[in-house]
Amino acid sequence: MSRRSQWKQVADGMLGGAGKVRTMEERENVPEKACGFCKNFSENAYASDGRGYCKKLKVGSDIKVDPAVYVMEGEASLTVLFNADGSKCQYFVRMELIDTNGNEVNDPSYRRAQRQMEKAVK
Amino acid sequence: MVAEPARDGSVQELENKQEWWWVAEKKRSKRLDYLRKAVWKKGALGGNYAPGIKLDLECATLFTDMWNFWKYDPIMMRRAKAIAHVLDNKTIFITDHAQLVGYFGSLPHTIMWRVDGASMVNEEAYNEPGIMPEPEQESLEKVAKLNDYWAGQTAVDKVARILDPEDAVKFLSGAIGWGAPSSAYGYSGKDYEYLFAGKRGFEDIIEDIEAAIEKAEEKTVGVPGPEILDIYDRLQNWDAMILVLEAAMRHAKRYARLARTMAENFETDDKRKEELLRLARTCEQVPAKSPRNLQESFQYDHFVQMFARVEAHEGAWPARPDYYHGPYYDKDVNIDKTLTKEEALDLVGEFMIRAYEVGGFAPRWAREGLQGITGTWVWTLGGVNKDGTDACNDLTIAFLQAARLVRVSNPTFGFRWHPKVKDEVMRECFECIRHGLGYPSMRNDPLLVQNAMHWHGHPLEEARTWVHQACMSPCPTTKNGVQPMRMASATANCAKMVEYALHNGYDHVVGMQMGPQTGEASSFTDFEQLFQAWTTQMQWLTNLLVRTVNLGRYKDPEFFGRPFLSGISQRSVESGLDVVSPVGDRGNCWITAFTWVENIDSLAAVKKLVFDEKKYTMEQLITALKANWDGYEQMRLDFVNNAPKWGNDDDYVDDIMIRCLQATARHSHVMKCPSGNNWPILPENVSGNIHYASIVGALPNGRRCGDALYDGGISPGPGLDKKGPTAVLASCGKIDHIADGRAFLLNQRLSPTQLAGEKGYQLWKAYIRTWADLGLDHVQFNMVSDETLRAAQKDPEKYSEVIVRVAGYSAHFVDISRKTQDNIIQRTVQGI
Amino acid sequence: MKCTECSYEAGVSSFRYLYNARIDASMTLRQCPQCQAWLAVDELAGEARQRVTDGDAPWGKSAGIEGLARDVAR
Amino acid sequence: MSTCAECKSFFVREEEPGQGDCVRRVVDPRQAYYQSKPVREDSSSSGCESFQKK
Repeated sequence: MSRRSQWKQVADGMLGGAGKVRTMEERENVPEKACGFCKNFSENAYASDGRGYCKKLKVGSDIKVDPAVYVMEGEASLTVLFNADGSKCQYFVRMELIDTNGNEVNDPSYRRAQRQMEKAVK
Repeated sequence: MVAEPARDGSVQELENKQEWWWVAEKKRSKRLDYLRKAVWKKGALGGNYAPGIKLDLECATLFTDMWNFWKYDPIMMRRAKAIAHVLDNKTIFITDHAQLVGYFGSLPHTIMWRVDGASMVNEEAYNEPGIMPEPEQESLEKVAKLNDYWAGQTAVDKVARILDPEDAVKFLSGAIGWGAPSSAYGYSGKDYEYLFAGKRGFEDIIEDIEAAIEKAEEKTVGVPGPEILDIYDRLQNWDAMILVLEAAMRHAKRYARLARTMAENFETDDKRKEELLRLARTCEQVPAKSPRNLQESFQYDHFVQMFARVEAHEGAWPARPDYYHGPYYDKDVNIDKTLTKEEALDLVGEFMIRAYEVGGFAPRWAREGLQGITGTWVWTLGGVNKDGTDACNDLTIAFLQAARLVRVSNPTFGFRWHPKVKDEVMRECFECIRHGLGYPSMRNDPLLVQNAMHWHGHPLEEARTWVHQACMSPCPTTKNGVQPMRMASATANCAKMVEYALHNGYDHVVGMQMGPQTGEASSFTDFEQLFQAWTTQMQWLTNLLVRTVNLGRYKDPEFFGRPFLSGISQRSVESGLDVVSPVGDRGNCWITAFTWVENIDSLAAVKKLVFDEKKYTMEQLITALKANWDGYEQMRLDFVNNAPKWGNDDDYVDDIMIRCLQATARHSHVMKCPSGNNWPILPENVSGNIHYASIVGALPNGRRCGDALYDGGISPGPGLDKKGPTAVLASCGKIDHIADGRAFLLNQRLSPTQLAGEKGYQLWKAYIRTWADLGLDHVQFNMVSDETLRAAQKDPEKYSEVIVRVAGYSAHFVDISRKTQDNIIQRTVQGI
Repeated sequence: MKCTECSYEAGVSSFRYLYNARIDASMTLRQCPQCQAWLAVDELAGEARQRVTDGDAPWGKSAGIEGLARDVAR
Repeated sequence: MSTCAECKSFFVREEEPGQGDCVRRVVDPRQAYYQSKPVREDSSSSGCESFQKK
């Protein structure tokens, strides 16, 4: 596969949401095992729309299917939304300290300042 | 009203206690007091908007409706029609006591939402706590609907689709830089020479455009040939410019009508009635016709800024108000005597307040990087005329005085110092600094004029018109010199250069191979190998950012379109091209170099402790860094305290600074902008040093991931400049401030106690003389004591008006995060 | 390390690292994952010293040249 | 059915027959101001909480 094709796959994984129409339910629902509650979730520092990286899984992984597909090696980490459902993911580890305080500054590992997360954490 | 009463005590007592915010409240007019307190502050508190600030759904909806309706029009025309629809239909308002009008949102507490800028920002707006207008559910549904409409067709979506996919992934990782490669989030310079020096109102411009159309049409109805083909597009563009300029004039007339309605139907006070009628006459005159007096001149300028902001999310406010409005001040106050100095001061203060209240919805990284403000409104004062004579005038002084009365954190001033500046003006600058405003920053005008000629080839006369295009970078206000889009996505998180050099290009924060594989640093046997790796990472990082934004700039006329900005720019009026097109732009690009000095202190520490003294091995160092220094505290302290640090006049480390700058400067001549011009670096930080604190890994200068990075530019690390202010200046003076980069930010903290009174002024003036003699281009000061800042942390409401200099901008201390506050307090208070 | 507020006990790195308010000192700020209090931590000793609230500066005042300014000298 | 033209807040635009401005005073927690929004004189005012018959 050419360099461009390889990175195209990564980019599609990362930017795939840009042209996607989402329902209110998809936007509002924060599942019991949402990625945002997981220790392996790291917020993206550029796009603060709630997307982040999984610290364990690489691009090509799919935690929506059953059984989940895990890719552990690769060029880039898997991009997931804070409210993606992580219930099928064996790497889900609940985080004890979730910081919803948006007045402090970026901390990809702990901070989840979205309105939906504020409600869910409370 | 939330107006707090002024603190007890006389002005003199408050001045003695240096409680300048209470002094201002007592000294300013009732009008200014009302207007200042009436502002809904749009700057985010850390990363969150203040309570009560709401997303403007009216303008976003009006814009989208008409954008959708005219879906088959070319992009400039489509945008012009959508903007016109907003201007014709949005809610407007006139605040009690106001003499100047214009806000780009619909109501005073709303933040404009650039709905066509970026899908990811739109989704962020949806997720943002606290900003949905009530009823919340209804607003969320509206926002979701708008987001679904724009998904995939915003300006940034379009650029992202065509970027090299590897570049896109790495840029959007958020690790190496920020900004948006689109003029949708622009920092546009304004062609003040065309508008103000040329004394043109919009009606005059339309005449110019019509003349250009007539000339072009001679060709489109003439002999066929390839040279006439692109004229058809230009004709569409010209039509779009006329359409939006006409809408802008209609919009101003709406204010005129409202002012008359208020005067004739509601107002009972005769004086206010007369003010409202004057305001009506003002809005009937400008922007249609050129201004006749100071109020009209300010109003014209403010309208121009508002219209540009309805068109794009403007992140900066390049302006030179004393230079362009000064003649009207002189006419009204000194010659015709139609305004007293006090009345003029009210207008100047209000002109600043109108800018202060402006704010749009910005993505979180921008809010965190510019905590407390909504953009870098750095207005330029002082400087020289085109012939090199002193340009300071009575309005320069009035701005410096008004700033102390209204105490806004935005706009701030950058003062173009030169040897002919009169003492009375210098005293006014100092008074602003002494009052703790953190501005004006002092800029070395002769040097920066030369710098503009060196890097971008601006002719001398044009270079002398320069204004701050954002925080720091000078840009002329002329036809070919003005830059319509500050290419802000070439904002580099430079600490990653040394981080990647130490980790073979791998980024442990985002878990990605980012930079090139320059070798395992644990196997490096001498400093030259590390430096070579650093150079390769520096070139890779700057290349990527510049490639991205160059493409964004080149495609912008196709992906976004700026009919209004084009309509007020001479080169577009003449050519019919979108002003963002690189054609006719001389080029004035710079790479904003965040987190730069970490490279220098880190490289010096490795050279000293690993390669020279062999106290540690590279392997030990890399292990400690990967552990974020956890378990290596003694070693970390060694790297902080026993390695030379920038800012102490120590050649060991200063030579590394020069070497890094020169390597980068060489590369700056290799990389070219779409106009074929250079890409110099400009080290500064805004509050990016805090935003990036948890994104940059541990470094050999002793920082951990999470620690604030240095406060930026060429400022030494907080608390690490231990040899006094002269040593700081001596280190900084070793840099060639013309050939080594575009400009270099230096923060200094001074003691308010030491600089009290006449003696304090003389000390400061002598300091400035030394600064200029050493050839530095910039310096700015914080002059608020530790006591005050700690007290403000404890009791923020009581100290809500304390202002500090963060980096290239000022902010109210209570609006910045605790980490940023501590970072400022940590800076060394220099005795001079 | 033991939290001074809620007595939660775990290794130092289990406490969320916030920042080092002075790079040249071994005092850092960390956050207790249980009670979320901000703690001043002596990294050399690996011990939490005290809770940090608004306005507290357990690492001392501004760096700088002692004695030149009233606020620095204090 | 009442129309905007019948409302105290309606001010006709003399130069544009049929068009007018809805001008209202607002006092928010920080400032007081007059706001204006374009309306047609024959627009229905039913559902407008601010309607006040002239």
